[in-house]
Amino acid sequence: MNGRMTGAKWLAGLAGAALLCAVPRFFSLDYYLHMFVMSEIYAVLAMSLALIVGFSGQVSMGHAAFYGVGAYASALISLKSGLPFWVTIWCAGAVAGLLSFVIGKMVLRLRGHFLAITTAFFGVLVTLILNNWIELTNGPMGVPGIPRPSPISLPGLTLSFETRADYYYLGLVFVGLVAFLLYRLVNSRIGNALIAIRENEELARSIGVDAMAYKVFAFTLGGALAGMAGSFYAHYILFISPVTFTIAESINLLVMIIFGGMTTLFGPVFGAVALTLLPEFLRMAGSLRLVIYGVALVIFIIWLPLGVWGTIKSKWMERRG
Amino acid sequence: MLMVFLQQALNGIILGCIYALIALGLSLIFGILEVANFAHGEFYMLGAFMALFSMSGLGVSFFPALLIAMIGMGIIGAIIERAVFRPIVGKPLINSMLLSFGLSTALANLALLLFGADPQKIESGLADYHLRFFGLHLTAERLMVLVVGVALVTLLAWFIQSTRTGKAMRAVSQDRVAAQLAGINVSRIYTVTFAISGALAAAAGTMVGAMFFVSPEMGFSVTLKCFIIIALGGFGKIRGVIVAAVMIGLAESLGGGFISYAYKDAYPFLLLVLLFMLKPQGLTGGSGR
Amino acid sequence: MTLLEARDISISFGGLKAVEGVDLFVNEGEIMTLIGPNGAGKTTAFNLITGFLAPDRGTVSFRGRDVTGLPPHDIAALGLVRTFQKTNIFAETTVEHSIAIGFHTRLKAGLGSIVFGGADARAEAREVRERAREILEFTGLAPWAAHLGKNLPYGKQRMLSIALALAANPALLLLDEPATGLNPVETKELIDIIYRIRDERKITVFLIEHNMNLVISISDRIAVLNYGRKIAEGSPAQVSRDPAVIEAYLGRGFRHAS
Amino acid sequence: MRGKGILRSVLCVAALLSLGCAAWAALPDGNVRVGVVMPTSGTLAYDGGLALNGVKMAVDEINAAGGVNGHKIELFVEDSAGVPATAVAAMEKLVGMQKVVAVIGDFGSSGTLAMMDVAKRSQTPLITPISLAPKITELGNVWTFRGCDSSEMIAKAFTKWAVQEKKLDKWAFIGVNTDYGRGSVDAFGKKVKDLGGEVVYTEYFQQGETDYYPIITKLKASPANTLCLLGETVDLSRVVNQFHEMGLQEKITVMDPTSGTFNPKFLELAKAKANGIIGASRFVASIKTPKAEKFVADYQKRYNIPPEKYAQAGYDVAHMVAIAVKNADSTDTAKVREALAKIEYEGPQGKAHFDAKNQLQIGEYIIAVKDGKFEIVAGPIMAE
Amino acid sequence: MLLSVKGLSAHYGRVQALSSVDIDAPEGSIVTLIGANGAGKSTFMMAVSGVLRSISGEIEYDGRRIDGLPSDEIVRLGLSQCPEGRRVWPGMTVLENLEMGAFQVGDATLVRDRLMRVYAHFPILEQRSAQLAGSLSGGEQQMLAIGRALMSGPRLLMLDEPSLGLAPIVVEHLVEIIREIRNSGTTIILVEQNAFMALGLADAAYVLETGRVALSGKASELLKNDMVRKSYLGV
Repeated sequence: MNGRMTGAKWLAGLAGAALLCAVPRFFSLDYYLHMFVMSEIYAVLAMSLALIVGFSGQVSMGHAAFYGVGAYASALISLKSGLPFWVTIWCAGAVAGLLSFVIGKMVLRLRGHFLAITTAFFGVLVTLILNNWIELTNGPMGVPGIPRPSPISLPGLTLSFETRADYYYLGLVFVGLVAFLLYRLVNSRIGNALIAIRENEELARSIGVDAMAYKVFAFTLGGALAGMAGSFYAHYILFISPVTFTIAESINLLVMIIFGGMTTLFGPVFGAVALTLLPEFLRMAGSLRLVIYGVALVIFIIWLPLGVWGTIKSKWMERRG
Repeated sequence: MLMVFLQQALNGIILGCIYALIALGLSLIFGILEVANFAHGEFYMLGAFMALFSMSGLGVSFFPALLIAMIGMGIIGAIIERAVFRPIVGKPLINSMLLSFGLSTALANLALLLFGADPQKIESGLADYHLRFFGLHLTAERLMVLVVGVALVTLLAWFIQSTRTGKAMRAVSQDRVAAQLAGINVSRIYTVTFAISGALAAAAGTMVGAMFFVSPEMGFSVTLKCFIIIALGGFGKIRGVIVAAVMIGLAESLGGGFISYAYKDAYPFLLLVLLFMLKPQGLTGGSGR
Repeated sequence: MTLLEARDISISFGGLKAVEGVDLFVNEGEIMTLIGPNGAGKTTAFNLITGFLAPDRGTVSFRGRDVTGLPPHDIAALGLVRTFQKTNIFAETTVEHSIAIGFHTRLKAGLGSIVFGGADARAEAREVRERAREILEFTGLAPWAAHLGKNLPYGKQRMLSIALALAANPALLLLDEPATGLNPVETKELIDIIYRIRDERKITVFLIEHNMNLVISISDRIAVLNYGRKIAEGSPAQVSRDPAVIEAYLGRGFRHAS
Repeated sequence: MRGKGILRSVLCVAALLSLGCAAWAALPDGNVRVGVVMPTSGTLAYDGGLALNGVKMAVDEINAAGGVNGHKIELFVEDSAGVPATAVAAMEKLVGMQKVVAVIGDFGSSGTLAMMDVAKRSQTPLITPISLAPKITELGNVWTFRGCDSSEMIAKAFTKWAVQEKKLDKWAFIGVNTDYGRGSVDAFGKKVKDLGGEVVYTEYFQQGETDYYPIITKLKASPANTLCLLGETVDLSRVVNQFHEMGLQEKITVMDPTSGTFNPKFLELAKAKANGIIGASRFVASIKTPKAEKFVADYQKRYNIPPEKYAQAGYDVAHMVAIAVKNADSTDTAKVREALAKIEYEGPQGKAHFDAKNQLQIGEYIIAVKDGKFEIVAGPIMAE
Repeated sequence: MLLSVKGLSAHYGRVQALSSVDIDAPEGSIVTLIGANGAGKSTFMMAVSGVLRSISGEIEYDGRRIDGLPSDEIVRLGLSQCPEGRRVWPGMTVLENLEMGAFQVGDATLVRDRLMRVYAHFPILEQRSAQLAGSLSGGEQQMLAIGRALMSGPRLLMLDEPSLGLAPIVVEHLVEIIREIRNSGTTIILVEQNAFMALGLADAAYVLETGRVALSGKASELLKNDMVRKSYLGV
């Protein structure tokens, strides 16, 4: 449980990072890179949802709302005020975080399926507002012409964001930072408090954990990160419309974290990448694609209720202890 | 204005009837097996197709087709319970949510593949008869929906309240182990529950197919609405669910007519959230397990 | 010195008076026990004291401070920590990790320090490891440190819930039926640890217990509840001779055995 | 028991990887490769399928006639599922792996708008046969073409006829809450007001909505004498059915100016209730020109239903792409784009060409449903 | 021997709840299991009733193996359990609770007879027959639970902690009822924490500790046993 990194771990981490950086060399087609960038966006979304559902045990069925609010906030601010992406991504996080804070305050005293359905409501409500508040959001017509991030120059590296590879690198940094942040958090007293709430809220309160405050914290941070992912999405696809941020997307995110295993950090990332790529792999199955996807999900849940990574981890721990 | 209000209310009640049929089955499943069935809307969709094909294939008329659809979906429901849901009974709720979501995706897309995306109408033959009374307007088809809906709901309520199997279902939902110890075959009750739920969904699907057409994607939005209804009505509570279904029907109809139609999908949720804020223990009191 | 004082605490659930006008006090350094038949309101009284329930009437003060109506986590942070009647542990975390979680109220590292690996966060983490070790040794759970809570034997799970409460740094520890389900050997261990909690760690102990053997042998004082009311209070000898207590709780069998 | 979990996990991962390897083996040859991105799943699947029918028929026709300068057209179809990011993935795949010369798609404007950046970046012409959002041709993206009329063009032609010739003055609008519905209601409403008419009622509904009684009940209480419907076949057939169930047909004339309903499916679903609906369309199966008659007959033979405007648009757009490749005499995407912009095309619906913004210029017919048939009342009217 | 259990072991996940337990119940006797919470008493009963399926060992009832049979089969054979914590169905009436106890019995007159017999044991239940079970007091619920278990007409009745949380006066009444039930020919296995009461009632007794039989013998002898007196009687 301690956060110490041994030398071997450092080495493995470096090798992994190098491998990830080299990806565009091996998969230079924009199609692949697009899938990888989408995987990165989903990885952030999945981690942010896992913080809420996996670590603090609060089922949220409206996570895509924060993703959407972030995307819209960032796109509209940058279009109306001309601020660069590097500023608006923080605005997106702030707006989505504020919204999730308010919603969290309202709903987090509910539990289980009551919470799930109420969060679903806010998810639907946000979609409806995006669709109908024409003056602000342009409704179903969506927001086109979103600017790309302004180029950045680092020693030895310039990212112009005219190519998918540039986005890939930026996404890599994004995923890395979020993973690092959440890794530090979940391995701290805060993470411990969240785990305590997930495992046994009554007991957690009895040992002095302010359950409501921590749940709201996780919900807010999760929402804010989702909002930032939304900003990244908006300035990547350059066009957003409400159809991207529906309840189906919220459920899709839940599927990802369950697939990967939501009580670890790697699980959601794995789930996000696997389930972003899987439907693309299944394109060759043609019209059977979604049937296979659905059946695979059913078999999977029956087979591996802890998720792929969760199962591996739990078996490994069982073997140790 | 009053006439418009009454007309909207009448429309809402008829809608509520349909919702009650679907939500009751979902609620039974939730109460007895303690799993969330997000594929319930697909039962309703498959039921509608079954009625459609028995009319076009077997040449039967509307009401026999309704019956065939109910029996057929009863059987399919039972099979799905055994094959898909049985292994995850007793697991956390989120597992059944995801599992049934997968099932829903698979069934909806299978239907798309087999039946085509193209929507079709079930001919009840009643849509062109109009009833007018006190300035209100109703087609015979909608009246039929009201009558059949009320009849089926009453039948179900009687079944649950008074028959041996119905009582056993209640017993299982209140305490599964005690039911086992009383010699109730819990596994059979699970199957019966899914069969009844499937049949009710098929009835609703067939009637909706007559009013609004049948298509493979008709299921999903209904499922979500029915989850709101059972949360509103109290999980596993028959009377609560019926009341909640009618409330949601009215909310959609009146809210859609008088507030804003564009936000129609939000009203059921809004009702639910208001209820949670004002009365966290649910519509009929007591905590939802 | 009076550590805890509950005055006239009352609560009813849908007309049923679960606790009615009960006065309780606990002196610093003593072992106090609450007994009474099931449904007499003992656990409800604990819930009222620790903030899990808000009383309809009456006040609770701890170390001279009014804590009535405070949320449980604030009360716990003040040093009033309880365990639960049914075994309440973190089932899916290891014993060592569970105890680290128990240190929650003592940790202060800020968000920035946590994220950027500040010195205080690291120092805290190190201290938690050391102190958790110490509690593991103290409660005899050290050999089980790497096991998941749910995989512990029953008696060790009960001990884990006490260890968790100890980690939360109590001045007064409320134990709800700690001996329930323990075998005689484990019960002896429990008695031993209760004494050591009081004597070595200077923590006052307030128990609910059914095992009269244990109650009589370790309690400094006993209070008896029946139908939500306090019917007796005093030393073990006084209480076990009290006719009302024998009638309501101990029964003829107890008199016979003693 | 213990080893099983890990084995299962490993199997899952292995299965994914092997699927991946199988899918990622690309293949080039000498054909003219054309990509299509259409929703073949989701709520738009039916209408998307119609457009795809037209594309496929056109490609088979061209190949049967010897292909483009001797090269066969090879079609690559990807599903957009109506989701923008999926549409982008689909187009990236077509452009990057299949090396297509042009992409036809998407159905919904959201998908098309999202793909426009891919078109520009990869320098591949993107031509949408359906999407109506004005932005598509207004963003100045030279790589994107709209191969059908826009709602403004229809509005101009239609309202002139309805308000001035038919003297319809009190308009109610019921539109689908999408870019198409919203955009069209705006365009028509503006033109109606310009011509002296009045808009007395406007409501939007979510795509796939089933129950329209709330808004029809409200419509009943409004002074409207004209109901203008803007949506897709299935939704609108429900509206028309419920409109009749509420007994409004004597009072209000129903218009479907963008002819979202002018197809056989609608006639099947609405039956006699379809009679009397008036609309405008660039195409309807009853056009009596040799090209149209041949197209209708071939399509009827092939798919067993008469074609409507989605099939026609798919068919036309596929032909336009083929002609552009032929004129360019190259599969170089930049040359194909230039050829496409200069194209003079004559299809079943008449003559057409692209304007400076890559918007197709095309005539409109005024059409009425009579005895279950679409009859041409007037036209073709050119918008300009 | 009506019930004969040999080498019964049971697991909950990785936790062994019973290891190789041998217990016999002769026809017409009251056999009691005493032991601390978590010692495996309830697990034993759930295993015999067929609710807990992950078991090994032999359970022989009336000369036939019943381990592995589903719970409804076991009830049909005449083996009934009144579980710990009463577990009545709170949302059903008293009468419905009792009727469901006779779920396996098809014969309406037989059900009627048994109902009368239960009402004779517990007159209060007849008075409350139309009331929801959840509204009964703890003692009344316990009576209902026993009554429900009797409705299936068991030859072997297993009672799990019937005295838990009941006032002493109710416990005294309960003791009478248990005697009556035995005298009417039903064999009883009684799990109790109130060891005094249990040993006073029973013919034979088993002491369970952490899933094993630590001690067994005649109840009257165990009452005098030092270890039992010290650990379970609080002497």
